[in-house]
Amino acid sequence: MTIYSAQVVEHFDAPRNAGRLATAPDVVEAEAGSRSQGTQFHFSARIAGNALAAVHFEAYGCPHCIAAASWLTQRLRGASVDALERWSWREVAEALAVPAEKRGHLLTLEDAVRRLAAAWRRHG
Amino acid sequence: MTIYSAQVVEHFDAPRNAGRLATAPDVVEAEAGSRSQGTQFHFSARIAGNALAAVHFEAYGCPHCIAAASWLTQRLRGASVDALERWSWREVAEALAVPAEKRGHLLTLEDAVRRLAAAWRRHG
Amino acid sequence: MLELPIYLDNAATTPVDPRVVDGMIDCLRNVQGNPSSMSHDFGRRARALVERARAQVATAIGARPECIVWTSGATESDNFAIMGAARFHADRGRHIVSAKTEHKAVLDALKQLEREGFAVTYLKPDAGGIVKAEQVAEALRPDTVLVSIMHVNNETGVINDVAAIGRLCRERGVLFHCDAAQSVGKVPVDVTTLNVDLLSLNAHKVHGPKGVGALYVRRTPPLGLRPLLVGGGQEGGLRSGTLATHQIVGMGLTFSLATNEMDRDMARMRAQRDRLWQGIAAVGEVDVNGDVERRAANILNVTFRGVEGESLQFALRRLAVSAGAACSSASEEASYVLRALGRTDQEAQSSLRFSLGRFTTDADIDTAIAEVQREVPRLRQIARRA
Amino acid sequence: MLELPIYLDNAATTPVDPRVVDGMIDCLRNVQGNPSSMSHDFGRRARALVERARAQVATAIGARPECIVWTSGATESDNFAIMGAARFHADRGRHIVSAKTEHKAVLDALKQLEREGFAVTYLKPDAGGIVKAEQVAEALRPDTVLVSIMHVNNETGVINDVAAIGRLCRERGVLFHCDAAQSVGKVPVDVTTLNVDLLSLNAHKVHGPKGVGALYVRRTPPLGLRPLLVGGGQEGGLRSGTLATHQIVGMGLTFSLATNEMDRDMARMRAQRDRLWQGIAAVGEVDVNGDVERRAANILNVTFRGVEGESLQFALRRLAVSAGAACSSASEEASYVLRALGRTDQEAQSSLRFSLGRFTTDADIDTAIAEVQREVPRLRQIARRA
Ligand SMILES: Cc1ncc(COP(=O)(O)O)c(C=O)c1O
Ligand SMILES: Cc1ncc(COP(=O)(O)O)c(C=O)c1O
Repeated sequence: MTIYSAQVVEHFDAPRNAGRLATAPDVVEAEAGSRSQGTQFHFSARIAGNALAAVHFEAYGCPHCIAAASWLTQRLRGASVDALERWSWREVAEALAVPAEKRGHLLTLEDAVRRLAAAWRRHG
Repeated sequence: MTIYSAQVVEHFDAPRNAGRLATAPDVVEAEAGSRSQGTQFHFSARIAGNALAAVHFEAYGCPHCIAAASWLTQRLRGASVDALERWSWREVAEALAVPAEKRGHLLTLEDAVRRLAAAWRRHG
Repeated sequence: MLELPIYLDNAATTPVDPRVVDGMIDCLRNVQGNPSSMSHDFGRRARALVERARAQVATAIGARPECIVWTSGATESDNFAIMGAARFHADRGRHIVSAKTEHKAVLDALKQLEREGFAVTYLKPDAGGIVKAEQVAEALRPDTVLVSIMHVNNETGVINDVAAIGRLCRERGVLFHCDAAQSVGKVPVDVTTLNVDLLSLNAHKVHGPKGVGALYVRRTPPLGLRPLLVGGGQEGGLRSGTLATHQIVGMGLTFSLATNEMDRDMARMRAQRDRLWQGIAAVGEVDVNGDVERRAANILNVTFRGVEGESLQFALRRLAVSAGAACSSASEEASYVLRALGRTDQEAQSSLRFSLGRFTTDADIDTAIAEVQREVPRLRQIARRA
Repeated sequence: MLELPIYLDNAATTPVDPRVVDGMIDCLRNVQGNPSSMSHDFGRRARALVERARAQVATAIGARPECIVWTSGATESDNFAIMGAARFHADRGRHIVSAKTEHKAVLDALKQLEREGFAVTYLKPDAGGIVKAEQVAEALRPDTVLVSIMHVNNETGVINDVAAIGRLCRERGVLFHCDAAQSVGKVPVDVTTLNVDLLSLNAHKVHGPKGVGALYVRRTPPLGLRPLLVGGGQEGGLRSGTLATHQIVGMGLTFSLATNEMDRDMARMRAQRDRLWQGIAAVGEVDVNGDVERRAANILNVTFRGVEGESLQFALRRLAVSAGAACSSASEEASYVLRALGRTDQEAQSSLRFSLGRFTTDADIDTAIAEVQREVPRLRQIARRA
């Protein structure tokens, strides 16, 4: 039986920035994982200069995945592309007290963030 | 668990004619069984002409044995030597509702009665 | 303490009926003898209660009292029946027929027998979860000594045609064991109609105490059975161990109530279950697991497509329901029962078993519907195109 | 209803302590989850109670909680320990050392193992009923895998020097099982002091419920043990079957009380038992069975010479006592335990076990003495010279 931290419960019950931003020139998107693997993340982010003005998520996965993605959309507001590239799963693992057996899922989350950075770089 | 009939209980709790008659010319005695076999009866009887005037018993054995011997001391009062020789365990088995597995003991009782008859005949 | 959730996990275990509790309390307070101490009244009184309970259980399944052997539960009954019959008859043959959807107490007993040199054929049920008599017929071999097929499945509520399987076994001279732990109080159980030789029962699935069960053992003609627990020689040497008077008294009462109240209980639960299903079906993309025609009225097992299993469970945490594996130690594994019905791992993981009991209220059902209708669409929304 | 006799058969089973009953009732009324249903609060609440009880039982015997495995009673614990350890280690050797005075749950498990090819040495105790460590030492062979010697004997109350036997076994690398069903609450039980690897326990011998027990299993280093009951995987796979929360809660409370109240209980029982013995000794031609120095304070086993056994029992029917064989099915056989102490069949049959409990009163003892003093001379009188 997994124990969920208060932060996980809070984000799971009231996720921030769920959904996706409408396609637009200043919006980049990235995805990682798959339903058949049990974990899938989609991020859409509005770029304003050197910073992310808004990030939205969609997630298929366990409560930790949903909570982590939700938490991340707040954390990444204002981040630079460099910060995105440097971002590590350890940060959210710690913030939400994610148990060890769930860290594989967070690697998928990290993948999605990396791809968001790549899309941003491609976007230029 | 053996079930004891009301008659067995009554005779066991208040046996009739327990003990033995003092040795005397008109008293005959007989014994059957042994302690090591778990059942032993001793009868002493006072003869008055053709009839038993009194019968006493001693018994080492199960409650059925004690009750049967007690019952018998009453039953045999006034009996003739012929009656003694004809006496069968079936009578007491029926009167006291002795269960089948206990009938072996009653055969020992029958032996004791037969021997009492023999002693009487010897006594003449 | 926090408010408890709505209890819809009656197939895992049930609250004990207060009338059963009262009978047990009376026994715990006032009956102190060992039912095997037949040399004094304390023991004989305890024994009389044990024998009355034996008659109650026997009556509930159309058996003679001397065919009831007390055990510690259906796990022991299953183990005892299967290992006991197979080991006793090993010289006649070492093949057993069972099914993939059996309870672990059956499957793990069979696994142990496989280690001892037995061969087991595990039948695969149809998509509805049903094992057919014809499948059993095909699987029988000259060296088959035992068939073990359950009555009501604990995860789906699906009902096997035990009577037909039993008839077949009897014709072929093969012993037939049936796990009926989920049957009593839900569907009629009659050992004659069902043609069973061995039938596993317990009390706690039908509002009785945990930790007590029984094995029905056909006595005429006698069937050979090696005891599993040996020692004091209780139960005619078939099952040693001090008889737990209060537990047995509880099981007797439980079975009497279950028989008397089955029709009423089941009518109510069927209506509640059907309403629950309508409410759930309204969210769309849901499937019932198990044949909907041949199914006990107390169980509804649903796959929620497009919702991850753990989040589904956590989102519905105001409902105490089971995810896949019932009454076994917490495991994240996908239900082998649902897999045997053809569900993918992911579908099995996104499935919930709602199981109703005598004390389930209409308000409980309302709450369950509301929770599902709020949470499932919410999770799907979060996962929309991810 | 007729007046009940004086209960002096606490070694067969005890009345449940009202404080234990209260705890069980609370559980039966208010705790409805399956302790294995860890996905919801009902299950977790039940589990918390199970774990608290596990800690209580562990504390009572100086063990760590993870070493306690719940069972249905000491019969199952004995069977499980002996068959489980022997079968698991069969490739290391197939010899077992035990004693003639063990409980049938041990002896019949050994008999089953003998059928499976094990050899068992049954030690004969001394005239006091004691099995000595030196005897065990002599019996050990290179292929010995298990020693099973009980702590307190159920018929005589005699206490074996388990600590010494355990030390020896540990030195020789042989597993050591001890049946302590009659020990808790009567003599100190500490698994470390006793050097045991496996220890059988139950609740109903010390004012707890029937139908629940435990096996202590040493965990460091882990010892191999084949499960007896398989299925749901409860108890870390060592013992499957739904955990009976109320029973386990009852056993936990029982063991806490037994530990806390042992000194007081035993001081009172020792005084009562000694007075009872003085009263009995006054009728003459009586012998105590078992070493009078090394004996638990709650048991007095007496041979009444010159009195036939069945009549003795029936004459003393106002006393609920045991004739020879305890807590096993009614049998007319002479006690094999007393025979192993050198009593003849007839002496064994003319023996009674008086066993005291927490609720035995001084008035009970007075009655017992009066009954013996009236009935024994009466029967001897009837049998005087016969
Ligand atoms: C079908 C079935 N068989 C066996 C069992 C095991 O019974 P018990 O819980 O009494 O050990 C259960 C439930 O636990 C069950 O549902
Ligand atoms: C020494 C001993 N071992 C084992 C048992 C069996 O225990 P249970 O009655 O819990 O099956 C008993 C009593 O019954 C006993 O006295």
